Amino acid sequence: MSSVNVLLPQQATILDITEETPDIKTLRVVGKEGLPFDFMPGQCAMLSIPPVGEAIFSITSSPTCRECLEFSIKDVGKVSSALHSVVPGQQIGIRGPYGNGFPVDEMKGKDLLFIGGGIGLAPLRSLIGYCFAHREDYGKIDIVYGARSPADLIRKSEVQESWAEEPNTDVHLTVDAEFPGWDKNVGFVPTYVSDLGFKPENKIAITCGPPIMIKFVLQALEKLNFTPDQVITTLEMRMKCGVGKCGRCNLGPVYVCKDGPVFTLEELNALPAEY
Amino acid sequence: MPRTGVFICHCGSNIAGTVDIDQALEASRNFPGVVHADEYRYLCSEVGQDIIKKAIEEYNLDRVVVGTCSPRMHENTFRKAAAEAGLNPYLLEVANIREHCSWVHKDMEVGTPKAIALLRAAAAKAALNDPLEAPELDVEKRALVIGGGIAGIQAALDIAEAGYIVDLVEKDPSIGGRMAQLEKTFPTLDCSACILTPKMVEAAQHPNINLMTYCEIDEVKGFVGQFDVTIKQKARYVDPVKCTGCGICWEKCPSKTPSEFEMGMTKRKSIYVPFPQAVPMIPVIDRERCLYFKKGRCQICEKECPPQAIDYEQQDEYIERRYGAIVVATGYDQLDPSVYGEYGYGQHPDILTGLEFERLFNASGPTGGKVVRLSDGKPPKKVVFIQCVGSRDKARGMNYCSKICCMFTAKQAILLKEKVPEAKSYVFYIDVRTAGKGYEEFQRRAAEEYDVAYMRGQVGKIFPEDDYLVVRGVDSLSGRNIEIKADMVVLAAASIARHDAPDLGRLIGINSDSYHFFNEAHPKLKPVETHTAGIFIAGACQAPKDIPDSVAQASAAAVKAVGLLSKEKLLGEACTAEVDHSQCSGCLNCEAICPYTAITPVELEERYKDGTLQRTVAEVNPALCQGCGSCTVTCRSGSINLKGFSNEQILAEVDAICLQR
Amino acid sequence: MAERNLDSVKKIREAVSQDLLGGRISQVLGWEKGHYWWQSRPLFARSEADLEKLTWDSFCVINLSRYLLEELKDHEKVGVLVKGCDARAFNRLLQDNMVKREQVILYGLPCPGMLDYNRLCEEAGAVPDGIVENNGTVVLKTDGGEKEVQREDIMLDKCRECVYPDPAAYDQMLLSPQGEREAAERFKPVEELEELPADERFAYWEKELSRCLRCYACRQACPFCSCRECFVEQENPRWQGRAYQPSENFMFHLVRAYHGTGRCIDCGECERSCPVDIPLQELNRKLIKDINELYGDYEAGLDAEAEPPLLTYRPDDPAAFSEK
Amino acid sequence: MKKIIAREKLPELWKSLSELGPLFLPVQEGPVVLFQPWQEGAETNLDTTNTAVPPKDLFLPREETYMQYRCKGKELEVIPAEEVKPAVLFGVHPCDLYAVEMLDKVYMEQDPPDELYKKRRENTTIVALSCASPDPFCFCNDFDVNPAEAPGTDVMAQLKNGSVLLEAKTDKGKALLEQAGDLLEDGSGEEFARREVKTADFNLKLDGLPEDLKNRFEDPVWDELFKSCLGCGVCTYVCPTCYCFDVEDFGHEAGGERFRCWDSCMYGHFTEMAGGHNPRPGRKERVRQRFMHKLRYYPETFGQIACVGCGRCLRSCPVNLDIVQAIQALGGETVEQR
Amino acid sequence: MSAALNDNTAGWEPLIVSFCCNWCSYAGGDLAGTSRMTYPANVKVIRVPCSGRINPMFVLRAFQRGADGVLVAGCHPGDCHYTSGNYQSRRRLSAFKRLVEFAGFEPERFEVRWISSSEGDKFAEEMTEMTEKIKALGPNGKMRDARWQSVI
Ligand SMILES: Cc1cc2nc3c(=O)[nH]c(=O)nc-3n(C[C@H](O)[C@H](O)[C@H](O)COP(=O)(O)OP(=O)(O)OC[C@H]3O[C@@H](n4cnc5c(N)ncnc54)[C@H](O)[C@@H]3O)c2cc1C
Ligand SMILES: Cc1cc2nc3c(=O)[nH]c(=O)nc-3n(C[C@H](O)[C@H](O)[C@H](O)COP(=O)(O)OP(=O)(O)OC[C@H]3O[C@@H](n4cnc5c(N)ncnc54)[C@H](O)[C@@H]3O)c2cc1C
Ligand code: SF4
Ligand code: SF4
Ligand code: SF4
Ligand code: SF4
Ligand code: SF4
Ligand code: SF4
Repeated sequence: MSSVNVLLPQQATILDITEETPDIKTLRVVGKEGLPFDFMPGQCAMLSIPPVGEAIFSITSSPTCRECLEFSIKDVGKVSSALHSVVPGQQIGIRGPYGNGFPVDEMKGKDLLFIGGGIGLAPLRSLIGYCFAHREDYGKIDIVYGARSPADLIRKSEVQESWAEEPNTDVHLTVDAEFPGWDKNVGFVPTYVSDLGFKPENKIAITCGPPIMIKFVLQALEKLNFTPDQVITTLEMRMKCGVGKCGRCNLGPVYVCKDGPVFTLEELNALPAEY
Repeated sequence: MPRTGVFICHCGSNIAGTVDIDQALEASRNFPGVVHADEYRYLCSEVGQDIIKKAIEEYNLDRVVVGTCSPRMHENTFRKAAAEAGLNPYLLEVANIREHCSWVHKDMEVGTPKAIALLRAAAAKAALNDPLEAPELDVEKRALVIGGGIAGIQAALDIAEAGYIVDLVEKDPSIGGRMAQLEKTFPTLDCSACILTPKMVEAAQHPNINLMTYCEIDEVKGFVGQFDVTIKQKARYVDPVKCTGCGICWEKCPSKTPSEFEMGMTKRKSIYVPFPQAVPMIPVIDRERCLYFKKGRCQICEKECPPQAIDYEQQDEYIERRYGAIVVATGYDQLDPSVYGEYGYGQHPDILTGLEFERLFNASGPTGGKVVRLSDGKPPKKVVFIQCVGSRDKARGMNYCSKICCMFTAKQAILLKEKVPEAKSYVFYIDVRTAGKGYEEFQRRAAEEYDVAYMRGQVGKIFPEDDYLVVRGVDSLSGRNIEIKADMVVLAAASIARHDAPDLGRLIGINSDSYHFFNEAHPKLKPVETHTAGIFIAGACQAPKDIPDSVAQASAAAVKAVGLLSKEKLLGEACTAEVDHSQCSGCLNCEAICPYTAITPVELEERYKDGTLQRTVAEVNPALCQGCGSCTVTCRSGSINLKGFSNEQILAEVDAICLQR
Repeated sequence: MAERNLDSVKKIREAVSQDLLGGRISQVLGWEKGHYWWQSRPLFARSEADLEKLTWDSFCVINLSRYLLEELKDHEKVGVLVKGCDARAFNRLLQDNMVKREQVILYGLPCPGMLDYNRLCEEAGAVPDGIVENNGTVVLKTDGGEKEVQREDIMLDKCRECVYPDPAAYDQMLLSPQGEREAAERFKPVEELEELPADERFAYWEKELSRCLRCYACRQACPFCSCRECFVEQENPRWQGRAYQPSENFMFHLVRAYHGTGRCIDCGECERSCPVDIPLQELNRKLIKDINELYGDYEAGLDAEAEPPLLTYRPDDPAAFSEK
Repeated sequence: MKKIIAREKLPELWKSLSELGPLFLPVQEGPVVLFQPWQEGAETNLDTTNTAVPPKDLFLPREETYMQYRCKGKELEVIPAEEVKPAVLFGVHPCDLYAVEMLDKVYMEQDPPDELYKKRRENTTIVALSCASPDPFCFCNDFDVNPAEAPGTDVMAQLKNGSVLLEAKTDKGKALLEQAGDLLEDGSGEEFARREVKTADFNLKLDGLPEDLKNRFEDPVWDELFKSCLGCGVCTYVCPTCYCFDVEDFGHEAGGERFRCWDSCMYGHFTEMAGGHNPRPGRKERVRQRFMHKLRYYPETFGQIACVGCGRCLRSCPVNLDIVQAIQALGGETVEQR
Repeated sequence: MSAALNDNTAGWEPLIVSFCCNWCSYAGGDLAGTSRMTYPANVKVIRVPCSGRINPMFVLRAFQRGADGVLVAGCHPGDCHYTSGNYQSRRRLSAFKRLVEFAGFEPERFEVRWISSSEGDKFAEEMTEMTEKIKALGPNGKMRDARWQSVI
């Protein structure tokens, strides 16, 4: 065989599974020998679970983690729910990496503001891990992360303990409503971002979460005088191939699976708003 | 993916003799989602159930498959066991590897693979099982009886005696029904009024019975245990509290109209009670006829009424009540024989129906109890009775036998002979049907002792000549043509459903047969139930019946109603249908098909462009749904699904059975 | 050019413009010419200028009733030009609760039968430059001259076999009725197939269906297919696989046809829409024929009040299996 | 290398060529002509203009199983599909090959290349047939398609007075002609007739259209154009330049297979996401996507409009909504009105 | 039709899927068991509440997955536990049966029977008869999806 069909998955094995929230699990996955492929933060992979099918997920581990790939998966449908039922040692299919990833080089030397909501932390976490591994390349790091309830926050210990202890880093947590035992902020993410009153100077904001959150976060950032080129977000579209051919995920001539899913707001503004 | 446990029962050697249990266990372990498999000699025993319960806890099972006897046998046992271990009982599935496998096959080589296939199917289905909850329904401790004939009265009395409040709703001004119109009753010839009137009075006075005469059912909503019924109390224009039933008003009323009770053979007033023994003895004003209402003057009754009970301002009232159970006892009508032109009914005053003739015997009837011809007031010497007028007539009438005519004809012929000893009766019949205690004897007495001439045959024509009626027919036994010059002809017109039965059925949600008699839920085993849980039928509204049958059925219906009312809570069906509103297009084909009227349309608001849009979708009332699943097939898009037997589950079973590994 | 009775067009325009410009309705669904004289397109007329484009000729084949599913969302009241089959389609939608009668004005157009482009070409031996219609005959004009043919011979199959060319439902009948047609041939292909041995019949269908692209255009065009989500697209359960396996082809076609039991109005739009000309009508008609044979005559769409045969039963119904 | 063969002898040629692999050529299938694998006795039809469905499924099959898998306990074994076998495509018209060139750009030239497509392309020998006469739906003139020449064909063929003249253009083409051996007579003396084919003249203004459409995503044209569309997808299935696909699994507890198959942007489910959100929720958005893809997005990436004027959508759309109508609506009156 | 199917009919045993209503036919099956009647193991029963629950699509799915015959059994007309379920299915399945025959299936491949809960003997007889008829016909390749058993 001369070269490999891009749609063919490799074999991968589930190392272990963490239950993050009632509907999100994090799977740790290895290829036949170590990582199945190299990747950059923000890139994704197609996971297969026969005979159910394939779906695309962000790689949530940092590329600096050489042990395995991690995926945080929310149970929303066929494949995702099948992936929720795997057991350690089970083999699944994987192909990738897909997408452009975050512009880690262009972000160098800047302060970073991460804004995540719910499962939207998944791609951010990879980048956050990467930035911590290259801590000297980046300035102040602020992480705003929210969910509906404390039970819906993923990677809780990591976020609250390890990240908060990193130098020059602040973690700001919020949930939508009061919960017993919750002593952090209460309120929606966009409001919290406004309240925290971040200054746009030399800062890049990276946001990912449910569409409605993104919409209001963008408005909040605009009010805080962030310019579109200072705002980075990732998009979610339906995907089947991951390589820009099956025809589902285009915004005008741009394919989210290939040319995205990471876009600056400036780039997005130039594209048809079909997402 | 579920965590399924599979448990296989040996059933002694009943299963183990034909199914290789080890092999079946081994195969089960490879089914998707199976995390544990075990076996036991008698799974249904305490010990067996404990094995299942322990495993549920130990292996954190969320599905259980048992390979045992028929689910019709022990499904409940195992479901209860699962529930005791904290699992929703509906997460358990039974693979019937005994009745459907080990007992019908001889060899292990045959039984084992089949058992594995059945287990695989059960596991595939179980994986898709959802936890289900049988709905618990409150029971309103009050019953409604519709129709105040003998059947309704009896049902009301029985329910009331058992200690429950009953509303007895009658559309006419008085209860009594058809039986009140009868003179004497076969086969004992006791006087109808003598046995009925006390019952009527008892019903009226019973502390638990709330008599609601001159009322109609306006709307029925809800379901078993909680029927919400709106009853229309038609305005009587007489204050029932003030009225003493003295009768002065109807005596003085100057306006007359044909009496319904007397089959139009005599007149009643515009303010009236239908018959002298009416219960309650409170008149009503016939608004259509009343001179005051029609022309604006008269008001004699108002002037004459001593306690000033007349109230022209009265309005129809709507009463809303909740009932736990409903008994329908709306009785029957008589076919109008004028459709049979050859009998000349309606063209001659001496051609009568059975019910009309019955009234002639009655002391308060149109002739004051004298049996005379309406044309000239002379007693009839020759009376011809014609049977099966409209009954058993495929071509023009009803297919069925009206059941009572043979008997009431015999009765009337006897009564006639007693009243007019010189009278001679002739009966044209197809068959004489006298099934019933003492019936055959009764009829024979008529023929033998009362000189009634029974002639098997049919009447082709009746026409008046001079002052008699010529009846021409054929004696089908001898083939002879017969001609009788009769003074009177009595037609045993078929008993038919009340003309408004289909409307009433629709209103309360029960269905009727093609003759509009109400349908029982099962012709043999559920003769008083209807398909709608909590609604029962009694008397001639189900099919033509005589009084003893009507009363018996009424008591049976009462027992059913009482049984229901005595429950604190009702357990509904857990496996009910369910509509996916996002998919449902609102075609309502499912509504048309549901035998239990469990499906109704509801309106949804949906976002559309910048505004909203109304959309109709179907909705299932889980309290009414019995889980037949017929609707699911009618729904082409599969938008309505049956819990416990869903499309997904059945397809999974098909797939699993067809996966021959 | 397809010359047709200009009077008729004028009459239609007048009638609808009265309602449209008078504000009784806010849109009229009709036809306008397509690129070619033998094509027409749906016209969504909302103004006088739009009405200028309105046409009525022998190529107004597209069934307009289906558009009501969408258009009634945007308009309070819509007018629709309906031929026999369009009106039956309307009744079908009405029976499925998909349209509200009071939201629609139906303008009845008795249909003389629409012409078949392929037949025109065949008869003319080339693509004609145009036609002139006379009473019952049509003159085909080509470079080579003119040829007169019987109208019947160049009609679409579905129109030749149409029994009810007059609208069964309308508020206003705009032209004079055609009367019921004799369509003796309607069930002939079905009967011929019934005669074949089972295996041959299977082979026939396997071959015919092998062309199917499973584009589901047949469904999209069909007035009985008004489901919000068709079984073919459902994920859960997955009734219909997407593969182009013979097995999946049969699944789709048998189920779709079955879904038309007592509901297919025999308009032939499915077959007309099919890009690879699969004889779908034969399947639909098989069911029409059987239902009529088993449960009494029923013509879907003729009477919106009549009870569809699969939504009712009689205790003494016959059965098609060996046991009653 | 030029060869000639009498038309009567073609069945013999088919037979010989089909030894190389399945031979696809226009076959009369009931009322329609389709590219089908040749079989003894097949009713071939070389005189047809365009087949009902383009031959794109030779390279992008309607359904293509590309892997099987076996599951045993926790293990998963992936079994890639067998190698693609050689095939011959005979009698394809130039416009369809222009279209294949467009698919090539997406599937082979754009990174990453699609190996499945590429292998099918490499393993297929193409014999193109020049067009003699267009049918009324053809409008390839508008796209500068030369009806006598076909890009990337291995053999060019022309019907000529009862014969077929064949000229090898590539090594693969030579090999194909050699396979036929003596069946073919030398045709070096024969000339390909010049073909001037005049197709329908819609007078389309295509220059600058892609550029013009760049800021016409919200153009009012879209509010009208889509209305008649049934969303049936026929236009995309019969279009030689459409190429969207879907990926699905078929199987059970023990194993199964994964295939891809045609899909269409005209379908509602195409872009629907978890939770029901759909970026292209209605017919309007889908019709816009289809035409924008052909007239703006594809040109923006690959420098040419993704239509070859084959006319299939004009012929097959059940409601006669087609690309010409779209171009006219976008390029004609509306532009001036704005 | 898949050629492979017809090659080795030697050791072939038909697969028959039977949908039985819970109240009559399934119970009839139970009675056949309790009475120790025998019938071929080729028949495998799926229990449904009522014959009115049988969607023709289930039948087609069985054929796709390799069933050689499908038998639907329900209460005798008039005896339906839900009153009209079998009246409904009689119409639906009659139309459907004729349709599958029209598609080229032999009539024996799809059958409907009324079997009451007291007719254990009839249950066993019908299952036997169905199996024998299908055996005589041979394997059903029509509509069978070869992919189903391709990877085992
Ligand atoms: C000529 C003749 C002679 C007969 N002789 C005998 C005999 O000798 N012995 C014997 O056993 N049987 C005899 N029968 C039969 C007898 O009349 C019936 O068996 C009996 O009357 C049935 O009682 P029922 O309560 O079911 O119905 P009904 O007597 O018809 O009573 C029904 C009641 O319901 C009321 N009703 C109807 N519709 C509504 C509504 N929508 N809402 C509220 N109320 C409603 C009616 O007004 C009526 O009061 C005779 C019948 C006839 C025709
Ligand atoms: C670039 C990218 C990164 C993503 N990263 C993550 C992640 O890290 N964690 C996570 O939980 N989810 C992530 N998602 C979303 C994830 O792909 C979908 O939730 C998943 O595909 C749903 O598949 P399913 O088979 O479970 O659902 P299905 O049963 O197939 O479908 C459920 C619904 O989802 C729709 N759908 C199917 N496939 C997709 C798809 N690829 N995208 C969106 N909708 C789809 C279906 O139309 C249907 O409406 C990401 C999506 C994209 C595009
Ligand atoms: S049949 Fe289906 S689509 Fe129609 S109303 Fe019922 S649930 Fe909805
Ligand atoms: S399952 Fe039966 S009872 Fe329940 S809603 Fe459907 S048709 Fe009615
Ligand atoms: S329109 Fe034709 S090709 Fe498309 S799905 Fe229907 S039958 Fe198949
Ligand atoms: S094929 Fe059936 S499910 Fe699909 S739209 Fe038509 S009727 Fe509905
Ligand atoms: S444009 Fe025509 S062919 Fe294309 S989807 Fe719409 S109706 Fe179908
Ligand atoms: S858009 Fe139409 S004309 Fe153009 S290539 Fe596609 S099918 Fe042919």
